[in-house]
Amino acid sequence: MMATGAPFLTLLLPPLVAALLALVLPARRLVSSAVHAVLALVSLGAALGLVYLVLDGVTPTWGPTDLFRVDALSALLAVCVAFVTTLSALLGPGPGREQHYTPVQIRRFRVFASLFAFTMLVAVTANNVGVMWIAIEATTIVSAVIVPLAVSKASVEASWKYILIGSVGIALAFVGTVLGYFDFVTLVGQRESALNWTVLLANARVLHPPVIELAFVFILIGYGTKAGLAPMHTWLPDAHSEAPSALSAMMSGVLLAVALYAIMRWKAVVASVVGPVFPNRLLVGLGLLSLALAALSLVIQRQYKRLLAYSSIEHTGLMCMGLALGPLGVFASMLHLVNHTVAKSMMFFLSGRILDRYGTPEIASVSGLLRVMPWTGGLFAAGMLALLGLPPFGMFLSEFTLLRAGFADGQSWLMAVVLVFLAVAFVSLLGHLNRMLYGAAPAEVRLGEGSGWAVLPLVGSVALLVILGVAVPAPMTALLHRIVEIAGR
Amino acid sequence: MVSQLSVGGSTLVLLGGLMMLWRRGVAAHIGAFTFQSVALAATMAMVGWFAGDWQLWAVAAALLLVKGIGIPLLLKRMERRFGSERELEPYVNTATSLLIGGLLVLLAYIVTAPLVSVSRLPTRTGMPLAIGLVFVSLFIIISRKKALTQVLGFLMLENGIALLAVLGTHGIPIIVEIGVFLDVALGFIVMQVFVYQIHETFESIDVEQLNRLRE
Amino acid sequence: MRALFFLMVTGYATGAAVALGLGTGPLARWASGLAAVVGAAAGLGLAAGVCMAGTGFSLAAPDLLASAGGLAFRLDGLGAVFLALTSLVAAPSALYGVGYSRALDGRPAQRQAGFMLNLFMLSMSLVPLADGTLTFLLFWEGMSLASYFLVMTEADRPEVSEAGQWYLGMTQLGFACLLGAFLLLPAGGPTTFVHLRAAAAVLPTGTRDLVFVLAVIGFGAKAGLIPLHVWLPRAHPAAPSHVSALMSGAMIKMGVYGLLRIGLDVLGGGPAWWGALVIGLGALSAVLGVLYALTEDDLKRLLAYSSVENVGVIALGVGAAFLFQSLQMLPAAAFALAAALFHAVNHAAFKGLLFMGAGAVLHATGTRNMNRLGGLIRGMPWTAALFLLGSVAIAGLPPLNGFVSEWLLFQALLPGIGASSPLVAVLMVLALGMLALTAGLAAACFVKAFGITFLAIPRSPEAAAAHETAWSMRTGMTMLAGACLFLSAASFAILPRLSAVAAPLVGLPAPGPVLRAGLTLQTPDGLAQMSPGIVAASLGLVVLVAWVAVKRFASRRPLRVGETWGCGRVVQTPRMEYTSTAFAEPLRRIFAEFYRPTEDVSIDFHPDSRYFVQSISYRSAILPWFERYLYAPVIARIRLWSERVLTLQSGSVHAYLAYLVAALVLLLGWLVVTGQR
Amino acid sequence: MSPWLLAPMQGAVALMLAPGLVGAIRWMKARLQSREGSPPWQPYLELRKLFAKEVVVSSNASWLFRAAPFIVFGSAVTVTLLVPLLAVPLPLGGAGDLLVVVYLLLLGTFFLALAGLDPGSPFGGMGASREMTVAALAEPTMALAIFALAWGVGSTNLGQIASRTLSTPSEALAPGHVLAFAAIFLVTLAETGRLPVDNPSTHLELTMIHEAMILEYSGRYLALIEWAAALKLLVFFSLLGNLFAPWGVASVITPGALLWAAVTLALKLLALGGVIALVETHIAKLRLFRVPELLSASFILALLAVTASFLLR
Repeated sequence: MMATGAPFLTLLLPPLVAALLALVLPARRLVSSAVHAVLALVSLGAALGLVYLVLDGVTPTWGPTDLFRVDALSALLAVCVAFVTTLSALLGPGPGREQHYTPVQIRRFRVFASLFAFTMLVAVTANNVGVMWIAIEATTIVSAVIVPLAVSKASVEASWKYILIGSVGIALAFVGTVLGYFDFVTLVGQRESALNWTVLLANARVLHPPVIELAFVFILIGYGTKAGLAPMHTWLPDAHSEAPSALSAMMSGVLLAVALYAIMRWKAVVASVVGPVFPNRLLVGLGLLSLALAALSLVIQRQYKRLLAYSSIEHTGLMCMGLALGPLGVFASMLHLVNHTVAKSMMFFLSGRILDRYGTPEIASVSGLLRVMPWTGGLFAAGMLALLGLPPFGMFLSEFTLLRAGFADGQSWLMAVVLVFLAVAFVSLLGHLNRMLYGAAPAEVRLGEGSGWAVLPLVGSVALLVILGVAVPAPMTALLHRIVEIAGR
Repeated sequence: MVSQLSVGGSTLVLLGGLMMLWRRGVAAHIGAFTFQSVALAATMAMVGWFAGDWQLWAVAAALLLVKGIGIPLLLKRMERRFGSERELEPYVNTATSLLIGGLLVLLAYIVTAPLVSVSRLPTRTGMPLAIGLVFVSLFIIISRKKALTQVLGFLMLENGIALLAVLGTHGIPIIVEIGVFLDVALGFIVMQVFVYQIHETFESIDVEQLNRLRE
Repeated sequence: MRALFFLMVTGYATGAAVALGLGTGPLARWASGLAAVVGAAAGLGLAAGVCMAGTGFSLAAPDLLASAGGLAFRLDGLGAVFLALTSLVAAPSALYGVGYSRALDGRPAQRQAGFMLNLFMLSMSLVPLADGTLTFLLFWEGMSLASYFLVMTEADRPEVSEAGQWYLGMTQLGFACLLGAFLLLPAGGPTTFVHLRAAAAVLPTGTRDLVFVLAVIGFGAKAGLIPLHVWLPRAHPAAPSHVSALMSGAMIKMGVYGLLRIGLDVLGGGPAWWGALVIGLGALSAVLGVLYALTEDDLKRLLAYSSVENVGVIALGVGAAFLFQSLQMLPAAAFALAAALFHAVNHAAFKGLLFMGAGAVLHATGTRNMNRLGGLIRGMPWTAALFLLGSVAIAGLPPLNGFVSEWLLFQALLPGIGASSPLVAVLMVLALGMLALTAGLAAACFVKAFGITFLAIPRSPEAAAAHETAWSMRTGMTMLAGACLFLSAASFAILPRLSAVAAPLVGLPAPGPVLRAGLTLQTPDGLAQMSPGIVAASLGLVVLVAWVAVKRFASRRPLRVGETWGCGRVVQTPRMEYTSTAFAEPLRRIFAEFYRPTEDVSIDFHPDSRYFVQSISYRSAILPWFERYLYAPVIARIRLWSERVLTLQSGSVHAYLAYLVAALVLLLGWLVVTGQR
Repeated sequence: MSPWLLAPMQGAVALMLAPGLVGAIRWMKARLQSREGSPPWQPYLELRKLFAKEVVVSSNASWLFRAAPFIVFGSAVTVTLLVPLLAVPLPLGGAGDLLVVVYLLLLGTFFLALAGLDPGSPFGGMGASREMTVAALAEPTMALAIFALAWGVGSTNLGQIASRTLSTPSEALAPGHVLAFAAIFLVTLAETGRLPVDNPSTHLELTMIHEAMILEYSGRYLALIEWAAALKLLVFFSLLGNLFAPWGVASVITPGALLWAAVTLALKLLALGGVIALVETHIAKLRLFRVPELLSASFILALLAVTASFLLR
């Protein structure tokens, strides 16, 4: 055990500082963009440092009654969050996008995006499940503020749906949290640390199964709403399609994962109390429903950002099912999470570029993308193929492992159904991709990449996806194995 | 004694929710919410008194300040702005609403049976009412069309949870409590901003018009 | 052999890298093409080495994709046959591609095409080398993906985009089935084929059957067996022609390879109905494939449908192998399998050649519509001669290799008539009848393909102005033509090797049944022999003698060139010729029940008199049975469901919240109900 | 006497007999129709005349047009080296069986059809299209009939089939044999362009098949093609004669046996020719689109033949 604040502060402070700086720095200067990127990189470095600590066998904790704690699972999520935050700082609204946003809007975006990152980082590093809840609730608030960055009827509508459904859902998760605490207090008595995940887990054996089952239903519905699990997913396509692309990238890339993280934490406790069958059944049920609904929704989708949003629901459903398929399933699910973070964030950034150029969110109006913007188009194609689970990208590996886990777990029929829906999703996504990439470009659209440097970081994303698909780095594998130890029951 | 008092307090809090179902005017809704918040603060104080827990007093005071006074004031301001828009045609009419509210409370009794059976706290008897309030609030949010009413429903939902926490556990850890308060306050402010935004862009706070985004 | 393996991988990889790095000019084309030729040569060497030595080659790369168990490679006889076949087409295709893709010079598509082509050939070569679930599926997907991008090379045309979609859709459907089949096999643990074999041995019968059926669907979709063929006549013509050659010549054979690997090697064969299923699909594909090919006016689509036919013919042999094995007629099974393998190799040679020929035609005239071609034999004598050779081979006419494998298949099916079960016997009789009908129709089909395209008067100015193709393209075609001749002449030496490959798969010791007597081929019972070499020699001798005799004894008066005689009409125009459509008309009428042609004739008369016609337009289409009655309903159903699901996303926030609460209440109710139990 | 001389000898005999067979059929047909008719040796005279005549070639035709007659002729002659005309077993028996024979003939048809398309005349295209249609549809019948014959022997080797019938004469009347004979007879009518499928004596009708293909040929090329057609007829007849009733075929190679074999062969050919003449006198040509009916009838016969063969095993 290591109880020092340094790693936590280097992880958590930069986004806070960034939020404050954004208030004072001029919005349109390159320097403010650079400051943001540097701060995000510091945070990312801290997250990677935490990974190394964790792999060294250290579990850093900090704060009164070990309020913060980082184990392998937290470290992985922290890296994901910091990674997408960095990309967002580099590619988000800022210099070069003046024609789309006013300085006020850019500033507002920077402030709240930084706060958003901060809340997510707190959520994944908090040991106290109450604090985790607070942080996740706060993610809704701070992100909802910038969904209608450019006010329009659609964006206001989306943000209202997002905040209302998100808040109601997350409130239910609080009911679950209170119920869990209630059971603990009833048995063990009141204690400041009672909401600490470690304490809950340590006392799991004495908790009451009926109460914990009840609590888990609330928690699953609650955090499931944030994670975009069907049938609570309804806010997601709206918010993701209307938000500025950099925010969509953060939401789709990591917010869903953070919500899933919360479910995993609780699942570990619940599984120790009532055994794995009960939570697994629920996870598989919701996961399959999400996968099915999302796959079918992809078929006749008309807008590409909504397409990506539904694809997020599909992948979250898959990850959710993976959590229920034994250690190998958890392994695959986490690998999938990482892949999805990298791929989906990239896709939303790219869709932002496409939206800028074509000025329309409709798939039918986008054609000849490869000719109009060769780099963006190529990366978009690569990202979509990655999302479809094709080699050499990482999702091939994670989906394969996930299915293998399912078959090894004896769930052949379930996996057969999964395969059918995956195939439906595949064909539909591919059809839409085809339509966008090829064909003649609309006459009024300007040819040429234009500020091509902006996609450079995304080339890194593709490279990362390929690395994840060809040879997962050893530390990553080790980290995933640690996570399986934590959550693989 | 404590048990009866807590049930009594919880009933008052729940009644606040049912009043929302019954009345249609915005002012009446705000009144119901204020009444409910005050009742909740009183119940908290009562539990704090019997449990000898100073933290609960503090929480009760804060609650009174924020939800009993602060938020109602802001709500009043909004009412002056859109006061003319009443809940004229909810999805479910008043009589049915009240009936469903009753059924939801019964459902809460069934669902919370394991809770009541495991707890040794004297206040546990009020817990079904707290969960009942949660359900009723959800029902309000679903069945009412004005954005403002939905905000009120959401605030009541939080009141229900607070009631549940205080009855079941005599209050959650203070640090969590502070965070929750912050969230509630911030969340309310943001929602309020959105309600104004809706009013600006749609010239009405009727949520039914928010149906552009489909598929 | 390790060296050859690495040379192969390096060759293709260099080709891919060079295509990306050296720009979009001739240098990149040549460098990438030649690197691929080196890779293909190494692949051929590796396959030949394994075939000759009889020992396998294996290599593990546990560091790649370590988190899923790592990659493993192994090449045995069966794999070697398919690696050889792939390399056989790959080298000429690469060479041909150098000339063919000159049109892409200076465009980014050039880079993509060169890169994907090498990637395609590499992953296709590694599929038969793959040892184990992950490796196999990885390269399988790589092969599909790379070929998809190659199909999309000329994506500006709308039908290409549609073709790509059908292609990847069907491929993915198949892949899903394969994933199911593979993952049903082991219950965890390592997944090399040795382990899978052990795992399969203890599987319950139902699961084995399921695995096999899934494999048939999955591999059948890749092989293009009817009714899973719908992508093939769309995608193969859409691709650049050397890619079509690779896809038709080699890639669809991977479906056959997979079926053999899973069905015979891993599962070790099964009940008789497995064989019957494959035979049934094979017969259906063979006959319908050639019937579709016959009515096709698009030269490349004709060739694509002919690939469906030939895969069907191969499947007949494979199915017979399955069937005979289940009936314990092991030598017959090995014979049938060897015959099927030989046909697979032969088809690779002549179909590759024909697609390249069609590509040369397309290159020279800009059209694939045979009704706009004709007379190319004058402008493109080389291409015409090579295409003719390919046509004779594919029509199964002696003395070329197509006939040899057809003869072998006939002989291989013959023992089935003697099977104890009358059901099997009847099936075999029907299969034989179908095979014969297919052969006859194929001959008609390729008379049309060659005759309409290359002979008579050009039907369009483009065809009249056609020129011979670049020598790199001609070299590619010549190599495959040489392969056709070699495969026929050396069949007596090749068949024993194939027999040795086939024997262990059906459970016989290594050399397998004897298929050779001296320089002739012989059935295992020794009762029937055939020698393509002697037939060719006799034929050649007779023709030579006849030619000399005619020269010597017949009239020496010089040849007079005149107009084609035409019942007294003055000028002959191309409009008077038989067209591709007209050529197929009799068969179209005869098989009208199947084609269900719809004809639409509209005549514009002269305003003054109905005896004068201004224009006649004729449009005719045949019924797309499978698209309309199999795929369209499924697609419509999915779209319907999709629409229904999307009505959930109604826009009403109340409805959304209601879903949330409903989910909560349902789960709570479920909890209450199960909790009380 | 070396057995290797047998092959050229068979070829020579076939080449000599073939025009005579055509002439004989024509003569018998004329007699049956109460016409004077040309003498049986008329085809020999025609061939001599054609070889001596000038050749006219269409300006549209390519080298293929000039090469095709040799290939057609060559394939027909090669077949006569494989078929047991005079003796069994043949030296080249190991080089090709019944399937090779059938497909060699198809090779000839293939090139003839191409040659028909080459000059670009509508007649040529029409003939090629029809010829290939008929050939394709005749294939399954032929194959099944072959297997009906082969089934009892277990081999498609011509020599083996003939020897088997020689050694067990009762086989000749086995139902499988009889049905297969009927099937092959019908196929013979179709493949050799006889009535009711095609009219060999027509030269300019919209119903013609074979004649339409060769309309552009003249001089020595036409001679080769006519000769090849006659050879094809002879091959089919001798298959019918020597496979189903192989008596007279030499099984030891002595000049006497071979002579006797040649005589019996001639007699069999004459007999079958008589049957053809009779048939052609009595029936009219079928419409083209009713030809498939005839061929499906023959297919059924062949199917029954196979079935009978393995039912009676």
